[in-house]
Amino acid sequence: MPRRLCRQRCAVPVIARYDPRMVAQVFATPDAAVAGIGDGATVMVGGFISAGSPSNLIRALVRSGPTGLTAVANNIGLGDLLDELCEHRQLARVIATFAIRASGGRTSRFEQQYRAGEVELELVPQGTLIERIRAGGAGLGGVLTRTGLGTIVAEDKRIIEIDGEQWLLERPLRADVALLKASRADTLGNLEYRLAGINFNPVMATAADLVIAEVEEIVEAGEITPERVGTPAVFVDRIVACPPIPVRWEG
Amino acid sequence: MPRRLCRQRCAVPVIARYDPRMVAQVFATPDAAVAGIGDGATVMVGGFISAGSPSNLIRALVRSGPTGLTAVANNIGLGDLLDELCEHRQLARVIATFAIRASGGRTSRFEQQYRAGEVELELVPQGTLIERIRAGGAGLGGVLTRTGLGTIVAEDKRIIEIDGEQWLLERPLRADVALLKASRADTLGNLEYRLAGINFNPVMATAADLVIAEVEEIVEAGEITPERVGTPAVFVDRIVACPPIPVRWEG
Amino acid sequence: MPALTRELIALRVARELEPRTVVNLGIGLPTLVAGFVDPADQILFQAENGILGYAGVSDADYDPDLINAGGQPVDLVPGASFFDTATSFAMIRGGHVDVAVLGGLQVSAHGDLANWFVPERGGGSVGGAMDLAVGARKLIVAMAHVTRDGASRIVAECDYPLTAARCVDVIITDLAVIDVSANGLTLRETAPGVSADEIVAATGAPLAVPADIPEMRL
Amino acid sequence: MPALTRELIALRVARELEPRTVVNLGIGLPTLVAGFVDPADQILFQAENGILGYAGVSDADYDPDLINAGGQPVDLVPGASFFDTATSFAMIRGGHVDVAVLGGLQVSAHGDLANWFVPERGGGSVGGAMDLAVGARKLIVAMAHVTRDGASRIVAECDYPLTAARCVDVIITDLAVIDVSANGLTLRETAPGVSADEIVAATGAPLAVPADIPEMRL
Repeated sequence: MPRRLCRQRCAVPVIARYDPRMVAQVFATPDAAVAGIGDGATVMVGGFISAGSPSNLIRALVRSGPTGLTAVANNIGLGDLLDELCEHRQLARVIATFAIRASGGRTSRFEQQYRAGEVELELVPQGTLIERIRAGGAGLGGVLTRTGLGTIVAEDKRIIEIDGEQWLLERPLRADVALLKASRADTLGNLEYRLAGINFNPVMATAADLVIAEVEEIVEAGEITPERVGTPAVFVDRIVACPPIPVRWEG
Repeated sequence: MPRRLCRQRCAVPVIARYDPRMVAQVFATPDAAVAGIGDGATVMVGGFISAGSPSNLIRALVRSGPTGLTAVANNIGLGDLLDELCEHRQLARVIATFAIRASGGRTSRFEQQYRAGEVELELVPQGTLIERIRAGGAGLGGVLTRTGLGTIVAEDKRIIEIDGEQWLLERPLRADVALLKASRADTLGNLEYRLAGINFNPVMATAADLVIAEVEEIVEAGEITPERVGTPAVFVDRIVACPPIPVRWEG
Repeated sequence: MPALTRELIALRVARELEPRTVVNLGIGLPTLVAGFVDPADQILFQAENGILGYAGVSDADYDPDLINAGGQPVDLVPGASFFDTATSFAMIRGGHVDVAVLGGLQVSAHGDLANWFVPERGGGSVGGAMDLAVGARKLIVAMAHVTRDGASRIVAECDYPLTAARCVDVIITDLAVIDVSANGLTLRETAPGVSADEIVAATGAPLAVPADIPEMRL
Repeated sequence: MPALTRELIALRVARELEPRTVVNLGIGLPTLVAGFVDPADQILFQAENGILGYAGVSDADYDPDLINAGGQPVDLVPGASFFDTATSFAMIRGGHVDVAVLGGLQVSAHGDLANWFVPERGGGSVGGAMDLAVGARKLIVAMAHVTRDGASRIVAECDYPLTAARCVDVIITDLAVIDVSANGLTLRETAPGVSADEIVAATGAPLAVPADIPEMRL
């Protein structure tokens, strides 16, 4: 019987053949780990400014060169590696919470391309962005929030009235691929996060058809304390160990 | 300016004066920790069968004697301490996922009182119960799920159609009080869970006006690894250390 | 008519599971399945109460914090993890569990499942069944083919309250393995010593019977 | 007219915070507030990116995984915790943060806030501001009273795009502390050396001025 639910696919399937495996595949390099991400893919990118940002995977995606990408991420801007995807104009659309500096001064490549009309931007309040992704990963039909009511965020969106109160209906978000960063992985694909490196990573892990994580170290199954697993192995498809690239954000 | 959001109060306020404090108050006994829970209160009870069940707090609530209570819990049944609240008919209503054994045999006091029409029961699918509580704690207006569509669970509930797909609207749940169990607390009120004792506890911690946790040990602030905090201190009002009461469930 | 024991039904269900998948086992008969899988297959069992990677019911000292969703003590495999109920049902409802094995009271010709409410008893418990039926990528129902009174549990339309509509993929009973598709029910295997005719007679819904139905491998 | 420095505005905001509360500080001026609270007050600072209990901007070696929501390295207090963004905004949206301190571009007489989109620049970033404005139990806006061009940031109606309507409780500027209620704006304190008349003149919305307005304690 064809499942009515199951993974809701994106409009553009970009991974030719996705073999669902409980045991994550270990890749030798970030470049090998991002292989197969094609033109037009929707790519979620974990991290919050410098914390928990999959910098090696982003650079590998820059090198591998797909275009027409939609990026879903907390931030894209000055000193943010995601901005490097603008160097060769790989982005067609960005869904983010921080993208344009409120103050003037130097501008990111993303901002320049946005102002030139070369890339679209959907600004989403942070709490709404994470709930939309969570809904996409948890099989929920949407999010009912007060955030954004009475603002331009609510334009063209449905308002649901419940017992006389108004709620903004925000739609689930899913992606073809999620690029994540964790501190450690085990060979099954369990991920352990460190400090404020958690942020968007665990929820994005639930909402993409292909989940790729860069970590600082891969250990044997059983070496991560079971209660310290931040993303259970079922959500993770590919892992690669590489030294993190430290980044200092310039807003 | 009076906040439009903030904590949505229950219809029956039962804690005469709730003093919001970031630093949890430490109580010497479970009986002292549950003081002030009055008749007609809605009480969420963490735990899943024997795991993470606040048995000492439940027994203290039995001893303190308020009646007309609404209990929100995963399970109530044979060998389940929550059933002891039925001994003196303290429960008016139960919202749960397991309450009546599908097979015959011995019946719990709860089941006897339910069949005698002395207590109401709202059976809620487990995934819907946790999302309703999460919505109550996270300031969301409801849950849109496929679970229960086309079943008696959907009776008298609103169906929201989004892009031709139907979703069942389930309403947020909050309580006056939550009784929780964790492994350790620190003096600020941070909670650390152990093994499968996590379950409903962290989400219930977000959705009650007064949150009371029993733990096996209270340690100094800073002794719980920051990434191992399962419930941040902001959610916890009262803590008490006491030896756990082991319970074997009989379904 | 020789019918499989509960253990043999569980064994046959275990044979249906593919290596390296995530599987949720319902309370009752399905729980027995964990005892029949080959550890080399690296199947990870998920429990609604917040475990990925338990290894079947435990003989160890009873730890109240280490149980499956049926309240039974369990062992863990290396790489097991614990999480809260919200994450557990995000996993289930979001389509991340490959297979759920649930018990059944009735399954209809359309794959509707009724397994949580017994009208004769006037009650039941829903637990995680509705979420599993809606969210698991494949749903296997393991049950006795007929009731103690001899009525078929496989019916044209369920008269018990539903768990979910059109959710069942495979029915494994003490008599047969039956596939469910949009076109209805198709017999795939017979229990040893049971004929296709006997199965058709014990089934309360139209059952397609292809030529050369193999006997179950047990 | 003598106006407070950014640091002194932050100091006055810090004086507004009650002991043992949970406070979120927005990017920019509000971040400075962490440097002016008394550690004995046990105020816990929450950051949208998933920290409860940071202690202000850090002098330590830069750890990319230990930053606040503005990207600045921070120190921790004993008992700090980390959590994911979903939990962080459950905390914010669910009314568990006692006070949010946000910067502002405009605040209206009704307590509407505009602080994320600069029409002249044709853009902005929303971050967590909308959720904080809707979810925090008390909202303090800390900003310069007038723009560089001398226009009041306190207006009858905002003409910048809103962050949220009717959300501001207190406005703290380089000139004054102003309370916002359903009845409008009321002057509570003046900056040292600034007269109530000067504040009324610099305010683009009706401002009630009770008798005997005290000067700020700094």
